[in-house]
Parts: sequence; C-alpha cells; structure tokens
Amino acid sequence: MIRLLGALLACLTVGAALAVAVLWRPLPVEDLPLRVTSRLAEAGAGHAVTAVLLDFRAYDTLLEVAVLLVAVVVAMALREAQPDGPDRMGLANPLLRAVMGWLLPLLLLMAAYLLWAGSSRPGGAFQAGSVLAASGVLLRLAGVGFNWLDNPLRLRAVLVLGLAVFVAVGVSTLIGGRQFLDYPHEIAADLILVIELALTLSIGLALVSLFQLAPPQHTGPHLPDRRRRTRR
Amino acid sequence: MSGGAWYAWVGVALSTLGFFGFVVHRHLVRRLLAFNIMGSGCFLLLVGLAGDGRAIDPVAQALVLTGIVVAVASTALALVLLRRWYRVSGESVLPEDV
Amino acid sequence: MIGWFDLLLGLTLCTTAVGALASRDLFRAIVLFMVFGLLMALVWVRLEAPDIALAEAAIGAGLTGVLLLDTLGYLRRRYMARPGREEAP
Amino acid sequence: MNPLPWLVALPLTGAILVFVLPGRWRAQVSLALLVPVAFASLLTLAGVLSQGTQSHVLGGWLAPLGIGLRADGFAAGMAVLTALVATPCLVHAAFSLRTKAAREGFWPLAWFLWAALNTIWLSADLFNLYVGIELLGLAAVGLVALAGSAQSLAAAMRYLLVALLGSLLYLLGVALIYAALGSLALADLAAHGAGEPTVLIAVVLMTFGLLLKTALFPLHGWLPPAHGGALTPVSALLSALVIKASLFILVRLWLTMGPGAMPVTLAWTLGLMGGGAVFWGGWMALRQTRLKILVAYSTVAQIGLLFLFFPLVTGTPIAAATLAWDGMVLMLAAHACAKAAMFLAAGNLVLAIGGERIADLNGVCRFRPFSLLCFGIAGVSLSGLPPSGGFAAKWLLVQSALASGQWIWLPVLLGGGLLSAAYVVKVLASALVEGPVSDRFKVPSLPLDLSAFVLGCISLVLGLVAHTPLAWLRAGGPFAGGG
Repeated sequence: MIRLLGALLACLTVGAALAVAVLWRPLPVEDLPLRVTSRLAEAGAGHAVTAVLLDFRAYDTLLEVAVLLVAVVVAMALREAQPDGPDRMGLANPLLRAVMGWLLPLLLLMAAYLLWAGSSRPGGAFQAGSVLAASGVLLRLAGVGFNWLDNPLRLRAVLVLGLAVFVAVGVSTLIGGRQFLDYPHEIAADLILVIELALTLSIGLALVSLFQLAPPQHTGPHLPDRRRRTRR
Repeated sequence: MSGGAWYAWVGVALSTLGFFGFVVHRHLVRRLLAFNIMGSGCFLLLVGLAGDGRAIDPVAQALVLTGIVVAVASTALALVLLRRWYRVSGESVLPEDV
Repeated sequence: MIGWFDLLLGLTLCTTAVGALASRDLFRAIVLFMVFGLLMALVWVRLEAPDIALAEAAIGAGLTGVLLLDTLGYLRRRYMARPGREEAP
Repeated sequence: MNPLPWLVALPLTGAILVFVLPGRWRAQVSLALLVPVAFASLLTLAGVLSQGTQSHVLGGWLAPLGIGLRADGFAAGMAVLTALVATPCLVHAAFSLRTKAAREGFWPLAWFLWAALNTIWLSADLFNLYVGIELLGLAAVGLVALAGSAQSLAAAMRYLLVALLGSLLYLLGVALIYAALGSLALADLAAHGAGEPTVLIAVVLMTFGLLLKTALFPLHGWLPPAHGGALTPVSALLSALVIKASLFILVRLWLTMGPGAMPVTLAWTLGLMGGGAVFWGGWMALRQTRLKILVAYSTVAQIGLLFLFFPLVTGTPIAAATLAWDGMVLMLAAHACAKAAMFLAAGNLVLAIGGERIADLNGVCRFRPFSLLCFGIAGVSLSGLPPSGGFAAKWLLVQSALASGQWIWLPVLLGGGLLSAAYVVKVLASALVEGPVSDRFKVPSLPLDLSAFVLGCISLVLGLVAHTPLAWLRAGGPFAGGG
C-alpha cells in the first residue's frame, strides 16, 4: 500500500513537472531544421532524416550500432555460460511454409527497396534492417536454419560488419587528415550507401540473433530440486 | 493547439503512465512493457514539441530513430537476461533483497 | 489545429497503454502493447514522420511484440513443465 | 594529429577485433592495444595543458548541427584516470578469468565500456551523452551478468532496470531542453539555459536519472549485489569508473548551467543524500560478512562524500567553491584508484581462501602477506589516513566546509572516515588472527597481486603530489583561476 502511494506520488510529481515544463517552454533560440535544410546540399544524402543520421550526427548512429552489438555480445556470452540444448525451434507447419514461400521474397524486396529509397525518401538502414530481421524470425519460426551462418567466425563477421565499416570509414578520414567521419564530398553519397548496406545486414542479423540466443522453449527444465516446493 | 502540441501532451501522459507502471509492477515482463510505453511517450514529447508550430524537424526524427533502436536493444537484452534468470530460479520477479 | 481524428487517436493510445499496463492477463497485456505500437505508427504518420512510422511498425510493434510473446511462451511452457503447477503465471 | 577522436575510435577497434578473433588471441590483442589507448589519453592531457581546451568537429559539421568533442582539464584528466585504472584491471583479467563464458564476454564488453567512458568524458552534446550512457549501461550490465550465477543474473537484471529508468529520465530532460532551446550542444545550454523554468525542470529530471545510475543513497539498492557479485576485474572497473561517469555528467550539467543557476535546495538535497549514504553505506559495510559485498557497500558510502560537492559549490564564495571542486575531483581520482585496488586485492584474497567469508581470512597474514598488504594500502586511502589521496581530498572538503560556513558536513566527513577505518580494520583484524598451522591457501599469481599493488600505491602517492593533478584538472574549467 505504502509502495503504491509512493509510486503514485513520484509519478504525479514527474507528470506535474513535465506539464509545467511543457506549458512554460520558451521559444527556441536555435532553428536546427533551418540549418539542416541550408546544408543539405553538402551532405551525402538528399533525404533530411538520413542526412542527419548518417552525416550530421553520424557519431550517434555509430555508437547506437555499438549498443546493439553489446546486447548480442552479452546474449552470446550468457549462452556460453548456460548452454542450451540443440535448437529444435520450428513449427513444421505446412501452411506457414507455404506462406513463407511468397512472403519471404516480398520481405527481401521490401528491405532492398527501403535501403535504396533511404537516400531520397523515407526509409534507410534501420527500417531495412528490421524488415530483414522480421524475415529472419519468420524463417526461424518455420524451422529453416541459416547453415551459412552456423560458422561462428562468419556469424561474428556479419554481426560486426556495420560497426567495423563505420569505424573504418571514420579512421580513414582521420588518417586522410580530415575530421572523424568527415566524408570527402565527391564520394560522400557512395560512402553513406556502403555504410548503410553494412548496417542493414548487421542490424538485421543482430536482431535475429537476440531472438535466437535466448534459451529456446524446448530446453528441458533446469530448475534445481530445492525450488520444487510450491511458492507464490 | 497544433497537432504537435497535442501529441506532446499525449507523450506527457504516456511517460507518466509508463513511469508509474515501471515503479509499481514486480513482474519483469510487465516492467518492460511499462519501460517501452514510457519510452514511446518520451519520443512523442521530443518530436511533438520540436514540430510544434514550425517546420518538420528532421533532427528530432533522427534522434527518435536512434532512440528506438537503443530501446529495442535494451528490451531484447532484458528479455535474454529474464529468460536466463527464469531458467535458474523459476521466478519471473526479482528477489526483494539480496 | 487538431482534428477529431487526432483527438481520438491520442485518447485511444492512452487507453491502450492503460490497458497494457493494467491487464491482469499477461498475454492480453502484450497483445494490447502490440496494438499500442501500431497506433504509435499511425501517430508518427500524423506527425509527418514516415521514417519513424516505418521503424515503429517493424521494430516497436512487430519485433518487440514477437520477442515478448516468445518470452511469455517460454515462461508458460517452463512453468507447466514443473511439477505441481496447473496454471500459467 | 588530434588525439580526441582516437580516444573513442581505438577502444571501438579493440572491441571489434576481440569480438571477431578466436578466443585465445583476445587477451593478447587487448594487452597490446592498451599501449596506444593509454598513449592517446596522455597525449590529450598534454595537449590540454600546453594549448588549452581541445576540440574536434565530428564529420566537419559544427555544433549545433553536428556533434562536437571537447576536452578540458577535467575531461582529459578523466581519460587519463580511465587508462590508469583500466590497465591494471585488464592485466588482472588476463590472468584471472577462468571460464570460457567469462573470457568470451569480458574482452569485447570491456572495450565497449572503455569506448563509452571516453565518449562521455569528451562529449559536448546532450543526446550524444545519452547514447554514451546507454552504451556504458548495457556493457556494464553484461559484465555483471558474466559471473554466471543465479545471483549475478538477478543483480544484472536489477541493474539493467535501474539503468533503463535512469536513462529515460535523462532522455525526458533532453527532449525538454531541445524543445526550449532548439539545440543539443552543451555550449548553447550554457549560453541560453539559465533562468528558463523548462530547462531547470529538465536538468532536475536528468539529475534524478543520473542519481539512479550513480547509486546515491537511498537509490543505491542495486549496487551492492551488482558490484559485489561480479567477476573481480569487473567489480573494480564498475566501482572505480562506471558510476563516476554518471556523476561526471551530473557535474558537467551543473557547471554548464552555472552553479548559481541551480536551486540551493536541490544542492542541499543532494548533499544530505550524500551524508545519508556515508553513514548508511559505512554502517552496512561494517555489518557484512562477505568480503566483496563489504567493499561494494564501501563504494555506496564513498559516493556520498562526492556529493558534498553540490551544496559546497552552490551559492558559496568562489574560494570555498574552488576548494570543494579540488576536494571532489581528488576524492574521485583517489577513490577510483583505491577502490579498484581494493576490489582487486579482495578478489585475490577470495581466490586465496577459496571463499567469500571474512571470517575465513584467519591466517592469511602469515601465508599471503602481499595480498593482504595490497588490501591494506587501499584501505589507508579509503579511510582517509595521511598521506593518502583520500586524506588530502577530505582535508580540502573540510576546508571548503569551513570557508563556506557549512559546518554540518564536518561530522559527515569525520564519521565517514571513522566508519571506513572501522570496516577496513574489521577485515584486517580477521586476517591478522593466527590461523591454521599449515598453508591451506591457494596462490594468486604475481600479476594479480601486482596490479592491485600498483593501483594502491597510485592512490597513496596522489596525496603527496596532489597539487599537480589538481592544477591539470582545473585547466579550462570554471575554477581555473583559483587554487
């Protein structure tokens, strides 16, 4: 009860503070959208959101890909510590397989479109990557394995590809005497496309791996005996 | 009131709701739901206020895209941890004290 | 100016969030959360943020929802596998 | 060449390499990479000292459109401190990690952790700081979970939840500041932030989010199981550096806003919470029976001392504020070295006695004197005995409290010192009791003891030469004129 009241009090305080802050907010002094529009021509992407993500604030995106990779590293290490049985995921469902037959090419096509569209229209590496991940999860639900990725070295290489390409581009701009991630203007668009391609693959695979690295449902119970007593 | 401001208020409501749920619930899956709802409210607040009465703000949108990926990475990691924890303890809540 | 659609959408969004947080049945809560994600995607469209709408629909509603449901299935299955249990948590 | 971007790029490269390379290469590659990373840190500090504040324009886009890196004395000093503390920890890890899972996860995560830390020290952008603390938080949670036991999984889960809530509160603040100022650059916050209620509320929200991550009493519940239950080098890294990162952002925010712009009541609240932390953490540490949990509670207590900075710097004369600054940063550095040393030494003792219980330490003094000596050296600095860094820092804080007339902090400083002396003595007393006649202890290998010893000595020496690093850390900051 006290806990509920405390939570209510804390949440009302936060809500009230937010409300006051929203009500009394001043007019911003800075106009970033204007700055983006005026410099868009110098960036390597015509679509403003993509330009912000991969050029103006590319550093944030680089770190964000690192965050995703950290999650995968942890999941991998935990599986090492708590080995799972053989992965027998798959619902051997003929209907699902049939649906997959035409859904999968469609999804792949969509991912490719999103990636390609990103430079001028809504879309880009994240959206394409998540569609890729969705198709990967579907494949897994249908019980189709990725034999090519069973090799741990290959799996790791693809997982790390996005971050590696990003860092490599940054380091080469540094070595070339420019600022970190300051793409030379002539090849900026190409570089961004290469980075996006690598990001799409890595993001897609990372999301699928996070799905796959959790202990599978078929793993037998590992509960220690002392836990068997009924508890609330 | 512009659309941006209205959705910013919705964001305030969602953040508060999510915060409450996060603090009140014990079940870990529920806490993650609350975390995601609070995050969504936060993103709405960011884009809603930035786009209020002005041109569309691509910077705010890019920030939210980054935020969404970070949120999904955190949620996925939390679920992996939860399943590992459940596997050794049989509990889907955390022990009150260690 | 906001139209009736925005008003309705915002209120529905909040209601769905309350439902997802307050529902007694965890499965229902997760499904409501996925609905919440789809509504969020709609909100992003209304806010003229198609990029976020795409990401939200794919990641927010789709992937997170699937992950949560899979976890719930795991919790229930493992729970049932233990002796002395009839009901899921 | 400007070393700033290398401070982030090199650790990231390390993370990528050790993630892809097969297991047996990871430790070697990591140890080899220590050299360039430490060198870049030193180069940054040298640059700051010779040419003043350093900056780097990422992507060639000037803030607020792009993101800036900026290193003043504080940031460069933290980067050097990170290298100083992380190097012995990684050496320790190279010789102490046993299980395959631990080796699998530790090396990439440790490099990601280092990259995140350097990101935070150098960042001049609010949202970039958010991504930095997320990276730091997830890497730290993963490192905690590596210990593999059920308890460590629960501790990691609890830590993750707290970290997530903290970063969302921080993000809410970022959203409000972006709405109010239209910019995310710290420079714009400094120029236009003062006097706006929205910005103030935002900073308060961010402050509480960061307090959660720093584990200030009474929000500290997650820390002891997480830090006490982790692998030994992980405990050392977490207690010495990771919690300092959120404190660093907090201090940055307050100094960016200008201490005068922050409400005195909030500063006093932080100070009182810190005082509570000193007594509660010290008392709890005294009551523990397990060695590493005791050291973790000692961290809870020592964090409290750092927060005395806020009341001492808000609305006080510049002389008192400068003393408070000096005391806080010296305490931060001394605690980082001493606590890392103490965790490493405690881990070595645990390895030697084959268990966690303090009571089992009986007889260690005769058979493993060096391991015990390392623990003692760290204890000297932690309890603030002269000539250690901890002593000099407390002395500065006392002077600041006297200069600003805030007498109330004197009993906190004194009582905290007594409590920490008490729990260190408790461990030593147990170890000095004559134990079994025969040697039943395992032998920690020499590098393990040496890494703890080196860190402990650094924290001692800090007290003797304190004025030099203090002058470095003041460079380019608001207290540059003082001293």
